[in-house]
Amino acid sequence: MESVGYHILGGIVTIIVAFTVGLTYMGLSRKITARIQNRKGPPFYQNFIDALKLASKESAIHHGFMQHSGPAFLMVSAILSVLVIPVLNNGNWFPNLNFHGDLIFLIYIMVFGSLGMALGSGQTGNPNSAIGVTRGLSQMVGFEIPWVMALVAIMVKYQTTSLVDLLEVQQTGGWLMFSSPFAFIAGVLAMLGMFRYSPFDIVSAPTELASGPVSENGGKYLFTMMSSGSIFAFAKLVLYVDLFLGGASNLIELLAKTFAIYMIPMLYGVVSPRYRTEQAIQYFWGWPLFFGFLALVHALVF
Amino acid sequence: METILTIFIIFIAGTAATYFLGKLNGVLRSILFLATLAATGWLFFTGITPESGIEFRILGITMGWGITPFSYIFAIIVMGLALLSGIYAVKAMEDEKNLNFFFANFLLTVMSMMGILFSLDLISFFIFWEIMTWSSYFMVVFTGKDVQKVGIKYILFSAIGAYAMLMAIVFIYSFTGSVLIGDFIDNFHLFDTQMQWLIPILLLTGFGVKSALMPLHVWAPGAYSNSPMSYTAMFSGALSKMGIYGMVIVLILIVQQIPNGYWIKEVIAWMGGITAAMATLWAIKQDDAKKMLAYSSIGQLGYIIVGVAIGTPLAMLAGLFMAVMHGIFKSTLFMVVGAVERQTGTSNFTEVTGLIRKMPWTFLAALMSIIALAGIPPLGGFIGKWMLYESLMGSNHYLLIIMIFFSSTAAFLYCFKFLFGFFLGQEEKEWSHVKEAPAMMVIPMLILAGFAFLLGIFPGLILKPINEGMQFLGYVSTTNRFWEMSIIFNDWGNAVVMMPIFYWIIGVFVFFLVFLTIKGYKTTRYVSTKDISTSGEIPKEHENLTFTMGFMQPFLRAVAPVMKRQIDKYYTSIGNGLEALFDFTRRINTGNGQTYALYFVVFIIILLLFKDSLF
Amino acid sequence: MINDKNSQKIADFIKNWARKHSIWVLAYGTGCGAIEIPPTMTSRYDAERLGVRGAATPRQADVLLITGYLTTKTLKRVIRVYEQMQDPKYVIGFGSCTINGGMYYDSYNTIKVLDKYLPVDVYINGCMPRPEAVLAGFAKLQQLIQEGKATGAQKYKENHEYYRGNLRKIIGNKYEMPLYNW
Amino acid sequence: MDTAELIRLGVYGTSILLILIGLYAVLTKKSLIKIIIGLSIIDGGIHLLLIGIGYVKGGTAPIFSPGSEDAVARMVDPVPQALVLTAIVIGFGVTAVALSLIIRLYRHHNTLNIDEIKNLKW
Amino acid sequence: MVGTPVFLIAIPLLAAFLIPLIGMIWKESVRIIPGLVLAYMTVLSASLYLFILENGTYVETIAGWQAPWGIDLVFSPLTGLLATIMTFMGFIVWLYSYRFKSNVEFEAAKKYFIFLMLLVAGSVGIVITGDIFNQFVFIEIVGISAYALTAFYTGRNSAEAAFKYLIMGSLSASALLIAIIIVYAQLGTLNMAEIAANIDQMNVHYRIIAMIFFIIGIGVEAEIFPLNGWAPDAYTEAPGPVGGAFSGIVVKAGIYAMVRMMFTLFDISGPMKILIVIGLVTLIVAETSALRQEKLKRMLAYSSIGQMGLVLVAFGMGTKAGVFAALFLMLNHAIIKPLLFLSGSFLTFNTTEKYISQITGMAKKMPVVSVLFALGALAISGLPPFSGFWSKLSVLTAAADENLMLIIALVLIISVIEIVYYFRVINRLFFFEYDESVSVKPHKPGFNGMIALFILAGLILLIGFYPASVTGYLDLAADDLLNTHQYIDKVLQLGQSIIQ
Repeated sequence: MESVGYHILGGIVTIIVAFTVGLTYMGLSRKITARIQNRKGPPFYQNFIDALKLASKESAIHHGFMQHSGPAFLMVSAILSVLVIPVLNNGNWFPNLNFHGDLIFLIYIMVFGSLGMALGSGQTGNPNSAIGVTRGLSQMVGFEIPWVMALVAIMVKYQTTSLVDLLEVQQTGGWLMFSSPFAFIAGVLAMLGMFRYSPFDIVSAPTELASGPVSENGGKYLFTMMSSGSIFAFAKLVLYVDLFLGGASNLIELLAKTFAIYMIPMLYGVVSPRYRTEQAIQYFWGWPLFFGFLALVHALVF
Repeated sequence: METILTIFIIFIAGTAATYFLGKLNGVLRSILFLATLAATGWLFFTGITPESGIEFRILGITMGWGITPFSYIFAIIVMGLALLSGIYAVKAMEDEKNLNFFFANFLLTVMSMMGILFSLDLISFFIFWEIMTWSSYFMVVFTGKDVQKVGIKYILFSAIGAYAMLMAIVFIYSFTGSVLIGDFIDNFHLFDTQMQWLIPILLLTGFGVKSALMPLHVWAPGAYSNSPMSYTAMFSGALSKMGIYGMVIVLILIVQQIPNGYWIKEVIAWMGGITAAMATLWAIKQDDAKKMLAYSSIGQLGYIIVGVAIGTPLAMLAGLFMAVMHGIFKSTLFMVVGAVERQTGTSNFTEVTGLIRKMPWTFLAALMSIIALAGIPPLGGFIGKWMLYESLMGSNHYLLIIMIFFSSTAAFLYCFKFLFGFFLGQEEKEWSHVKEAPAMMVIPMLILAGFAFLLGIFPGLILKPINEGMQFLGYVSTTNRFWEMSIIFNDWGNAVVMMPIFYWIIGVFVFFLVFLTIKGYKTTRYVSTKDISTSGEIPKEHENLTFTMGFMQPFLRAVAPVMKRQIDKYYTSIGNGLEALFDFTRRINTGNGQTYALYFVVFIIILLLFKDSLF
Repeated sequence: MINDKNSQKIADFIKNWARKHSIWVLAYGTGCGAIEIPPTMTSRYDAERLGVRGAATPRQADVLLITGYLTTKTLKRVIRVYEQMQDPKYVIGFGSCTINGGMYYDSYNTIKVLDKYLPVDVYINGCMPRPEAVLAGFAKLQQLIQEGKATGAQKYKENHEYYRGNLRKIIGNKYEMPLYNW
Repeated sequence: MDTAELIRLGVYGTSILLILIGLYAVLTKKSLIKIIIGLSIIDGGIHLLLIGIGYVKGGTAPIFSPGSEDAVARMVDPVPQALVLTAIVIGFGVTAVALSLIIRLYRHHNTLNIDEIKNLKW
Repeated sequence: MVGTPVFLIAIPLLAAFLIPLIGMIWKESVRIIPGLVLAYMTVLSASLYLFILENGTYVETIAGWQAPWGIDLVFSPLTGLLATIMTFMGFIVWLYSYRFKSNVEFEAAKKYFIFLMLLVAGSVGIVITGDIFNQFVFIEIVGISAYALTAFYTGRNSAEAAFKYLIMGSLSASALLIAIIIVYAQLGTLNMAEIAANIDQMNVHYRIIAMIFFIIGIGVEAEIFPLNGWAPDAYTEAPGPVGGAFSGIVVKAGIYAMVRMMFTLFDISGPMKILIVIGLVTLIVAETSALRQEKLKRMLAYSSIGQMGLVLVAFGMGTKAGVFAALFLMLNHAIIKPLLFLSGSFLTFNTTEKYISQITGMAKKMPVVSVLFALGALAISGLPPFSGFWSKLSVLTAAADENLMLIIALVLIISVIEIVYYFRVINRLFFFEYDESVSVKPHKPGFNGMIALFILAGLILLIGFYPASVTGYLDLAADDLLNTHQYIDKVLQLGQSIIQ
């Protein structure tokens, strides 16, 4: 059970699942958005087609080694983060690479990819890329604060920094969503920024910034980014599920819960216009921060 | 025992030789300089063990020199950085004037830092402290830029700090009759309550200045950015650690003896947290790499202070580990700036861009150090941050975690700015002539960057001496299997094992992807940075497409209310007010002889009036 | 096995299928035709159901959509954008003006025949073409892609001197056109 | 109160008055010469005071000479006299220096007003 | 023994009388003879000092009159130490100004060296005399020669400075005389030991009034706060070496007189509030004024005043440690301040204005002198490892022993100010570019001047690195000052027996 081979195999399966689910969710989001806008919309597998097309592009250009390896950084980071998160809560499936304290590790490993991406975009020399990156980083500082407050509140409440421990707690004590409601609210509000859907999509605003950081990437670079983005999305969703919804004991439950979580930023985005960067930051330092404080107080008092 | 004296004698002789013989010949000077560093370094790493020590008496006061396992950690930083930045300096400074002064002063600083670490008594500690202060001062003003402003600010704050410390030392001496640090610590509980509070506060003020704690930090940005970069590498990397060194001793060995002394630690930890947050914001605002790194240093020292002020075993481990890491990566970054400045003539982000293809090795060093600085795995910075978070969690400092987290997240902003500003972005024609820095400058940087990487993979290498030092401070041993990754007990009693296999898997991934990318690199085509999508417009060579002005403007707009108030301005207004006051008081000497005669009479009258109280 | 002709065929088929169903359009709104793009993309006609969506930069785009007349002033920019696109790439000439100059047939500063400067794969006739026509044009392009006949880029690469020569006739020699990728 | 006391008081009073007069001159007069005069008046007052201390009514000179052995009891104290002589000499010297300085000052500044001679200040 | 203490006074007076005469024959003699005299005085006082260290205090009665009646010269560990320092500094100043004055014409040089000699002789006299009126006379001698030296340069504002000095000096002389009169009227004696022995018989009101007049009378020489208005002017306008002599010699004599008066004459033991208060006020006012000075020498003068304030504070503590610290401060100041004045006057040689801005970048032109100046500045601001640090440290420890926290804090704050203004000058000197439009023309320092500077610098380094080389002597001197009874005994009874 505990052999290295098993771990590696589990990891590969996790990656494939994450890729598939992530892309499917993205496609579904396009479909649902279209339906809301009274359109037929693309098929839910449209994103697979896009990915395939991008992968099959015959030429690609780069402006230097950093741009070339930026998507690879992103990929490494995405894969590592999805491997660190326990996908299922019973520990038998996808045990992957859990160790104590992984929440903090997770946060930083997620940033690693962004940094690589930022460096890659930086080297293109396209001003739009750099502007997008600064916007992204600024926005990140914005939503990380309530997010970390929510995490800290949970960690304080259960005196652990380990996701595995938190999952165990929820097995017996009910979902954290109910026992720490404020942390959940703060976390969800922070998640809106994390997914970079509207209204927080100024980072890669297509018409304003020419898609920002990725503006110089096409073909296989874009493919790598797209797939790592989907893996990331899955990782974040699973993280939320693990944190607040008690994890999932099997794949169906996992899909249901993750999709439920995924609906939140998506639906919020469909009906929202776009924030400017400082507005976004101020948004996150308003109510989400307040809820974060409430969560902290709640965790400390009760 | 003799080794200590030998080291100091070599230092002094080397300083004198570098200064006087250095006037004759540049090569001789460099050789003497490096030989001194090498000789002392060799003696230190081979001949000194934590048990060495000597005692002697001056003015009837018993003094002692020796090294403790705790100061050994810092001595490693100092000697290592001195050697590497020394090599760097020889090349980097070769076109400057007054080099014999520079190198002699460099040696003097290194000697004084070693002296501080070797001092077992407060008097020699203070003496070396002051030597360090003025020798580093001469380096701050060495370039002749902003001398009166930056230099005086530095010496003013240093003097305030040092004299606060001296005051404490004097009290200690008059109470215990001994200046030995050991005696002081042993007898501290005998002091009366007032003194028990006053002495640590005074000492912490002194150390706080050097470690740039928030209200006392205003000298740092100017001083760090003003001295030659080859020196700042050591200034920020090693010299600021002397403040940390003293702070640890005070906080752990002394403050713990005070009833309710817990509050001092809390306050210092919070000040550290605020320092980290505010300095990070200011670092984001800077357009000059030196200033930015200076603020970044202040912020990083804030983390370290948080660690050592919390003082739980894990926090202390985190603080000291971060101190070592900061010494490594911040020196590298300052060296990088120095190299860039040497090759391009400026260190301003808004001017230099796109050097990555011109100075790839420098970029590599910068990249590694930035990753370490940002605390991103797998480099060493992460280990320290991770331990810090764990320890803060374990010691119930939740708001501090958020503060630290905020600053370390915001740090990404300036980390990116640093890399982007110099190395990425458009490759302008203006910098097309730039070449890679000389090997003598690049190699020390790469060595240091390599250390940052090594300590990320094998933190046990440095955790072992840190652990021994902490045992000296009275902590229980936390690890002995240091060659494995590291076994770190967090405060909640869980043995945390970072599995080696875990890192192997990371390694495989990295290898895999890097291999893929390198393979793919050949099948894709390189195009120049002018070839970007610009709505079809064809940019000319001279057109500046680089985005560096107002780089983090949206973020700065969001945090503008916090940054509106500057401590610097308050100090300036206090200073101006005092100078105006002094200008007023000195008018007592009116210049009129008759007024003096009047004073004479008034003085008699005053003395007669107050004769009962004065005599 | 990879080099096997059959498997190559299968691979081509899959690739073309993907390309056909994922058309990212860089709409170069040079003329009045740009106004027809929004109705094409939005609810009523909803081109996205065919996999057609906008692309932000030439690097990401598959199709360059020249909407309407092209002035001599914008010509070299359009060509630059086209050259910045990644293979495989296609050009759609949109509206009569791209075919023969349309109502600007005697204008002194428009390009009359787009095909002389860019290898147009599909023309959409009309002044303006209605969204239905646009969709029909995309369907034609999809068909061409599936059949492997949309080889404009190949043509452009092979006859580069010809296209560049035509360009020079318009803009003169003093403009330096850097070589981009294809 | 006998005569000796009265004389003594008179001498003391006069000398103190002299000192105060001199101080007044030094403090209020603007002319350098007058200031020097004031200083000399102070000196004079002090010298008078000094002499007054050694005063003995009907005293003889403190000189041992044949036939006046009993004079030891009645002689005035010789020390103040010696002191006064010295002090007068010193005062003279100081005044001389002062006057020479005044000449220099007048050449340099063309005035003797002390309020205008303050190039050196603060 | 190469002579008796009388020679310390007699020889220079005699030489001062003879020099003009010999000068008529041999012009160079006006330069050389004072040097020889000062050298002799140095050797004499040093050998006497070493002699008394072994054999105890030496009291010389003049003209055979015994102690209470005649004038006596007391050569004790304290006075001997001070006399040695003073004569040595006198010699250094002569050494420095030997060639410095060679470009001045004969008459001027004659006056200069004669007055310099008298200055030293008078100061030594103040220190070694055992008679208060004699002290008054010496103070006047010092005063007159100081006025003359201050006014040495014609065409500058030196006359003004000298005149201010003179007003204050003669007023103070009057006060001193009044004090002497009061003491004499009460006790009928002028001998210090005799007064000290009988001070209890004095009416307490008269005692305090006498003390006030003494303080005021000596205060002008000791540069205490409201009476020191003359000092910056005189230091600025006098020739450079004279500034050095003032700060190295004259002030020390003034301080000594005040301290002897407080400790011995009025036999006060324990902390002296008056000295502490005066000292602190002097320290604060002077150092804050120094911060805002634009002229180099004026700044040095204020610094010197401030140091004297600190010395008084240390004396005012009244403890052994305090006195030791004060003496240490005096010693260091006597070495360092002349170094600063002498090197400073080399730096500003070609200007009469002596603005600090005028020495901008001079280190490029006169490196050695600049380095020596910087050494002095570092030392006087109390930065280790130079000598000033040890004295400051001893002041602080002495204060800490008495639990005078406020004083420690004030002294340290003032030290910060001191560091700031000295470093401003160092910055200007070393780290600014030489600017011909602002800076003065460099002057090639003379060989003899450099020797003088190097001797002083060597002493600074010696004391800095090996303070034990002087602390033993200071310890003895401090004991001597504090032990009033021993002084009285030696002078009154044992005085006779020691001679021969």
